[in-house]
Amino acid sequence: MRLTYTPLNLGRYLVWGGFALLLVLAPLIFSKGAALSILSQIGTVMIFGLSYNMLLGQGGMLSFGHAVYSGLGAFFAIHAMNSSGIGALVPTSLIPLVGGVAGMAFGVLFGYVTTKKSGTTFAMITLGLVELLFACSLMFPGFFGGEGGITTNRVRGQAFMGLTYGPQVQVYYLIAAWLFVSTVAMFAFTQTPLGRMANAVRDNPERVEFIGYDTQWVRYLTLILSAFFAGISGGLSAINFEIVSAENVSAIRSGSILLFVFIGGIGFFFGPLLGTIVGVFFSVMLSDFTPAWQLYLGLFFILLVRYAPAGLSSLILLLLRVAGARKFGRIWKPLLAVSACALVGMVGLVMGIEMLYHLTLDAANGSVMTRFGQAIDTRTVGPWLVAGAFLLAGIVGYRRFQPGYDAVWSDVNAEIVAQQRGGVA
Amino acid sequence: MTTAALELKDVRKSFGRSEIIRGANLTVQKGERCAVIGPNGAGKSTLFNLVSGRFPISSGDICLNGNSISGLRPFEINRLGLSRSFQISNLFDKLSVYENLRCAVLWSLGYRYSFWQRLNGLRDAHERAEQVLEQIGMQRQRKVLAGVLTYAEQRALEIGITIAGGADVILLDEPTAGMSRSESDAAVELIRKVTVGKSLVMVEHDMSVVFGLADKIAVLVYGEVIACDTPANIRSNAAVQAAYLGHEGSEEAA
Amino acid sequence: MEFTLFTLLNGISYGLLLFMLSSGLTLIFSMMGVLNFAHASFYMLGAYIAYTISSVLGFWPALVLAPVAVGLIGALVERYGLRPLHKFGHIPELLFTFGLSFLVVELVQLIWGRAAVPYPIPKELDGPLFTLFSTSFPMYRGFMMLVALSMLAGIYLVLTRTRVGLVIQAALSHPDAVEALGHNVPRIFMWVFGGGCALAGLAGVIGGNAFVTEPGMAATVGSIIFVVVVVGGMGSLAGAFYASILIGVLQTFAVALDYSLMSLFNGLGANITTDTPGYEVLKLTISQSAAILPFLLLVLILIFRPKGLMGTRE
Amino acid sequence: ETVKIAYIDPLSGPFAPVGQNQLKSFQLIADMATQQKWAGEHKLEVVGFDNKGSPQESLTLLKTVIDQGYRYITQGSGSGVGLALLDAINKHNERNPGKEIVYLNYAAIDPDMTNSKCSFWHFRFDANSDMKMEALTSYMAPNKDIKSVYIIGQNYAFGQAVSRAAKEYLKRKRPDIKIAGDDLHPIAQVKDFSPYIAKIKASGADTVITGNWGADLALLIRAAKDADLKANFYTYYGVTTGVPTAMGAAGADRVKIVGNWMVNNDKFLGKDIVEAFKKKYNDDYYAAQTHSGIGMLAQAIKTAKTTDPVKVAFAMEGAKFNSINGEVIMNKVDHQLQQPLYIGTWTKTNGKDIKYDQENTGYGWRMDKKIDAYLANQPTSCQMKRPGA
Amino acid sequence: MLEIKNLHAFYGKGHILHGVDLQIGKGEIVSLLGRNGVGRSTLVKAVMGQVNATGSVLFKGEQVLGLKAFQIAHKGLAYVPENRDIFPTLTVEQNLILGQKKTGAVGRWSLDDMYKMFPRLLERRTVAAGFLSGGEQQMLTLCRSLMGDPDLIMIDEPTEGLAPKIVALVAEYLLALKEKGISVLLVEQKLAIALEISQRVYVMGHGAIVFEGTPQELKADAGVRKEWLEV
Ligand SMILES: Nc1ncnc2c1ncn2[C@@H]1O[C@H](COP(=O)(O)OP(=O)(O)OP(=O)(O)O)[C@@H](O)[C@H]1O
Ligand SMILES: Nc1ncnc2c1ncn2[C@@H]1O[C@H](COP(=O)(O)OP(=O)(O)OP(=O)(O)O)[C@@H](O)[C@H]1O
Ligand SMILES: CC(C)C[C@H](N)C(=O)O
Ligand SMILES: [Mg+2]
Ligand SMILES: [Mg+2]
Repeated sequence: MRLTYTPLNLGRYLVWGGFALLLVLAPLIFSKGAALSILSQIGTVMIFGLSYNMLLGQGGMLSFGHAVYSGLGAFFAIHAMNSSGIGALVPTSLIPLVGGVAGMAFGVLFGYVTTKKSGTTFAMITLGLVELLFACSLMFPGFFGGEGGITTNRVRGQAFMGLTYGPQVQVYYLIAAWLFVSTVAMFAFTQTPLGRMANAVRDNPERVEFIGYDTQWVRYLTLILSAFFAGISGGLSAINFEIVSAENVSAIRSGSILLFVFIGGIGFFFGPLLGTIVGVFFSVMLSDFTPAWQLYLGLFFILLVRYAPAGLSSLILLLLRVAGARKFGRIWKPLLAVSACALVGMVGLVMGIEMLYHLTLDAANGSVMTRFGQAIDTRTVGPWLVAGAFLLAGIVGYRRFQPGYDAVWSDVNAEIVAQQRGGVA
Repeated sequence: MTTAALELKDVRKSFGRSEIIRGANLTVQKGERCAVIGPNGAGKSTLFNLVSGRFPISSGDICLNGNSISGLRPFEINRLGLSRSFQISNLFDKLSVYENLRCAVLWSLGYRYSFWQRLNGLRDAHERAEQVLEQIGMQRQRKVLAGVLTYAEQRALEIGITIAGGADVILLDEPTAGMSRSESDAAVELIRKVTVGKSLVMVEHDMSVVFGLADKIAVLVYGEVIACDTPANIRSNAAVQAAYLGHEGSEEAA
Repeated sequence: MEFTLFTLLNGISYGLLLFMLSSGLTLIFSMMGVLNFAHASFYMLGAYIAYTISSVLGFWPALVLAPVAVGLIGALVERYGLRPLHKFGHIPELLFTFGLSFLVVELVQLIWGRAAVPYPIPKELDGPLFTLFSTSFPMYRGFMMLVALSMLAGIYLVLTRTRVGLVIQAALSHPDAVEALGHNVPRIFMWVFGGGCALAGLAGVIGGNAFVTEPGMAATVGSIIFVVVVVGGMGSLAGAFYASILIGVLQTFAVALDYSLMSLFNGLGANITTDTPGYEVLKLTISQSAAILPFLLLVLILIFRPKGLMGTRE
Repeated sequence: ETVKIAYIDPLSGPFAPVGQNQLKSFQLIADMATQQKWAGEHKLEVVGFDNKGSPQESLTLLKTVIDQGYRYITQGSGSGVGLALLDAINKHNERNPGKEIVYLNYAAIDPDMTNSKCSFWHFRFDANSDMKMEALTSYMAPNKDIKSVYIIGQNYAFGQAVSRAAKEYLKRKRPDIKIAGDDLHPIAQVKDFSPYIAKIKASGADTVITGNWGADLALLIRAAKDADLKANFYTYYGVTTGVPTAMGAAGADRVKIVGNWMVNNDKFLGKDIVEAFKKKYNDDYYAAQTHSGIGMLAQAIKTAKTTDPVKVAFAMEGAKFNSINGEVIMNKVDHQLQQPLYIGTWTKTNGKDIKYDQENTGYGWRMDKKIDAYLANQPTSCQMKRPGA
Repeated sequence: MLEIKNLHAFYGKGHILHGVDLQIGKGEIVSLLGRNGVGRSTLVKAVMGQVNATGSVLFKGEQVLGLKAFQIAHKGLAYVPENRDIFPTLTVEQNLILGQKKTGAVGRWSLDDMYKMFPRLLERRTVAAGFLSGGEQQMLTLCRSLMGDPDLIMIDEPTEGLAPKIVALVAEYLLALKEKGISVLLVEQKLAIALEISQRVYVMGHGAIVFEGTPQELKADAGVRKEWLEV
């Protein structure tokens, strides 16, 4: 977060307007088959990701148990939907609020304990908490629905302005609306005194105590607010999937949001949005094409941590910065060469992995596999040689071009930094 | 006599079995600049840590403007109007210089844990941050992240954060350590400027700074204040000579 | 009596396996500050590699070779994965291992398939060690305990006879300074990490056939070993030992006890029925709540004694 | 036209072997159906989707397969998943008239699914848990050696149903039998059953009834073997992949099973399929429901002369089919298939009545008793709503 | 003993040293003076292999440029960094033990010698070094390097943050080192002590040596002092 004093400006309205427009138009642009379900899912996960980044990116709190809040929010939301009591008075459109309030209430409860600590201890408590809750969820089937979870029917009560929430598209727009509101709210949070102090606590909790702030309170309040938004996302997922089960409060859920947010880049407000798209792409879309998607996700994540620890957003921003300084002309050629080599290597790797998967998991149905309309016999040497050649070519090429690219890249960046420093210093 | 700004009464502190502060007594009047000197390991930084609430005291009492502050947490003490700097710079590395300062003024301006106000809409916070920025002469580095500042700049920002909240008792721990003569002269000027009308307690090894700035010098040796007097008297105090100053002459030649 | 004794033995042997697993994790954490999320994955690798080796060469060579192989893999991971990340701090390191754990599961499935592999207990160790009353205690469990204890002794010797620990701790704060004193820090890091992984691998060799060798085995023990390490006190080997035994025995006994608050209150004369408020909680038996006990312990410890049973730092 | 059937079951995780085996069974039968033109010119294809055993994941997959144009789905491994799918399919069909989905349930046998929760869109090809318990307890009742029974099961819909039925039916048929214990453990999570075995041992039970399947049964039996527990096991799923290996010789004559088919039946009906399966996959075919499921679907498509799920569903109601278990009938009232049930014992193969072994152990199931469909039948409380009605 | 020729050093793209030449003989104390930021610390770090550098650094006639820091240390070079770099979680004694290159290696110095030199350290022996006062930490780093039994020790601003009396003490000990035949490269700000104990001084300005001579010569050369040392 490098937000500095900038008066209200047109640019900001443009960004938000564009975002809103994109949300409205998305279903029209992506109208094929499963697009709507995927978009809906991305929307809920985005809220969850942003709320997680409030903790990690803004407040420096590495949590392994954020699903506790979204999950409990989801459970309360679904019970509200199923109840004939007060819950029945809440229209479906406002059910996410029930989730939010529930998430927040548990934020108040659990946060009081967890935020007493920070750093690794905090991380471990949250891990313990989420495992605890997960184990509990099987012990109290009355509330958590046991192994099978709790199901609901989102079409309930009278239709309000023709909205029954039966058709997926209505659900999508509900999610989009909540996504927009939540994003604005969470962005606004980064621009408040508490939001800024959360940054300060992240950077140097010790010093914060000497400028009048109680670090624990800063963390606690941040967590409560973050839990609120997590709860909203939980409520939305309850509406979207019409089922909530123990998985909603699992360490796996918590871990995957950490993964997504990190992929997007924790240092940037919009990072989680990007990370979610990539994450859902892997887990929902890629999984339709290949059983190896988790391997690819793992590889991708590891490479990212290794080569761009600040996430995808940082990569993009760096490129934009170079382009902004009108130096793109100098890097595009080596960049292209390196990317091309990486691509070639990747083709070989993917081919190898796919064949290996086929050979080990699907061999009973014959050794021939079809990918992209090509029938490949995995028991013959040919395809393996091709894959190997691609991989080798990629690696050799990469080693050949990478140093040159590296040199240009660091040159250019050093110049930009120098320019900027020169500008301010 | 009015109440003292800061008063230490027989303060003691032990870590484990070793007693580091052994009954320190010190009074700093309002508007006074007091330097604490003493050999390495005498407990000067520890004393600061006790006063600012970083460590609890083992016994004795510390009063700020006549009210006891022993047992309070650092942020509570800060809210009562005492602020301190650190011997090793302690900044918000990933925030810009301007944001560092703005953070430091928020509480004193009453914004507390507000998450319903827009930071950029807070005129007074902005103005106060700008003012401090100007005082420490870092307007041009306003957007630079604190973590990448040069050493001297970090020291200046350290002082800036300390004074930004407008506390009227200020504790500075070796504010000029590691600075060159010219930088340290500038720092002295800065300190003089920003502490007008306030009470200042500082730890310093650089005698020219000490003698240039302090109205009063306290000498801490082995956890006890063995002398507390005007600079002139301290200079001629034999016990101080023996315990601390040593070859005073050679130091000044440097 | 018979029941208590065997449950205790089961608990202790399970606890010792936990210790084998967590000792490596503790070692790596205490020395390098890296919370290795992939630790359980190395345990799994140990089991699978041992399965492969033992199907060719037999169990005994596997007992030695598999941990060595896992150790080497660990060292490579440190050298090419973690080392370049070191400069970015602990979070990227942690995330790297986190990602690695995903990757290993997939690789294991890729190589060995998605179902459990038949990794049998060696003939020599199959069968009862002794039979008391009418229950027999499997020889293999005894062997497991023996290995764990000898491992404990081994680690203790290495740590007390060398300065490795000191060098690494020092390098955590100022790696340059340690190097300037003449210590080859990166290499030590590599071997410590490799060593920790080898310990996990050894646990895998032993645990893989005592239980099941399947792609989910890492996830099963993954969080429990964190509980052990935290409850014992981060970085304390002795703590990890006590915590392992404690948790092993606790869980084993809990499964066996069918008491609930309801039975307690009813025993005291109360009359609890389905309408009593809190019935869901009251009717829970200890056995049903066995799964939450370790985590409950973890949370309580972190709240009331954050440095753990034997730890020195928070 | 190719009728595509989405198979939503665990293909990874502890239950993967079971899921994989049944997927292969389906695919073999579907190939047979296509080649032998069971559905006329229509081809049949079964495609596997991995739900990792989770109801939630299954619903996501359901959305995916609907989006991909599937109109038939099949599922079986786990009543938890089954119930969730049933509910979701009901909702989907209600909201999307003209795009209905039919659910061919081949093994989720929680009785609720054909009773209080019965649905027009759901057809079950296995016998439900109560029917199996009826058969099992009828078989146990005359055995006076049974004095004390321990019930252990997985803590989810089906495990609970077994536990409830066992207590109820035993009480009715043999009130003298003592229920020594009744345990539910988390499904797919326990790797070390020795504490449970210690408990069973301590209870003094001579007989164990369990609905456990796959890894949960294999591990349970292995732990029993290690601790030398001498009780007899009455299982539902001793056939499932992994269990035969775990039993080996130690389980001989001690492990019993109740099922809707076994290859060593009086006429070895279905042995061709078993042999073909073994040849192709080197694995054992045991899920006969895959045969009746695909067979009845194909037959209904043929009689309805369309692949439209609504019409096919109507055609399947009350239909008769000549399966490897003799003639079976799809009950119209609750969509529960009526078929004979079998009780068997784990025994060394002898080449005569025990011809086929499992997992190359040299042991197989000896048929002890065949129970006719009407004997195991249970009353239903189903009040089915049919489209258009 | 140490011979530096045409040394260039870089931080990334930043060219800091522009061809430095410098020699130190056996048993000699040489001071390196200069204003803040001229590159004195960089020079020492470059010799120690912690900064990218080109040129030539011969130690006892062997090229050490390009070696890793730990390899250089094994050749008998020691470096006391300016920011102290004590190991905060280890005790004072453990810090000292780490100075030894091999377990239990005996050199010219033992633990006891160190404690004799700075009795304050003996008092704080079992305290975690992070708790030491600034000055105590300075003493500790010096001793820690000595434990490695070096032949040449490079000390970066040892007197920073030290009380005047301790400064004098340090000076005394540097002289004692020299007596034992150990060469010292002293990087200093404080002219007084540097001029008092060293045989030769170098003055550095803008990444290059601008003056070389004896302390007397430097004292006499007001021009150099004015241009390169004073403000
Ligand atoms: N937390 C602690 N535990 C144990 N001992 C401590 C702790 N903090 C400080 N000390 C000891 O207290 C003594 C005084 O330390 P302090 O930092 O106050 O000295 P100082 O006067 O500031 O010295 P310097 O001028 O060198 O900075 C030192 O001997 C130090 O080792
Ligand atoms: N890590 C670094 N990256 C980039 N530039 C650096 C780095 N460290 C030092 N510099 C630059 O190198 C130059 C020389 O620094 P060096 O630390 O060698 O100076 P010095 O003479 O030791 O001064 P000081 O009195 O501050 O210790 C300075 O301009 C400084 O800004
Ligand atoms: C595949 C089967 C073992 C599933 C089990 N009958 C159930 O209903 O859950
Ligand atoms: Mg100090
Ligand atoms: Mg320097």
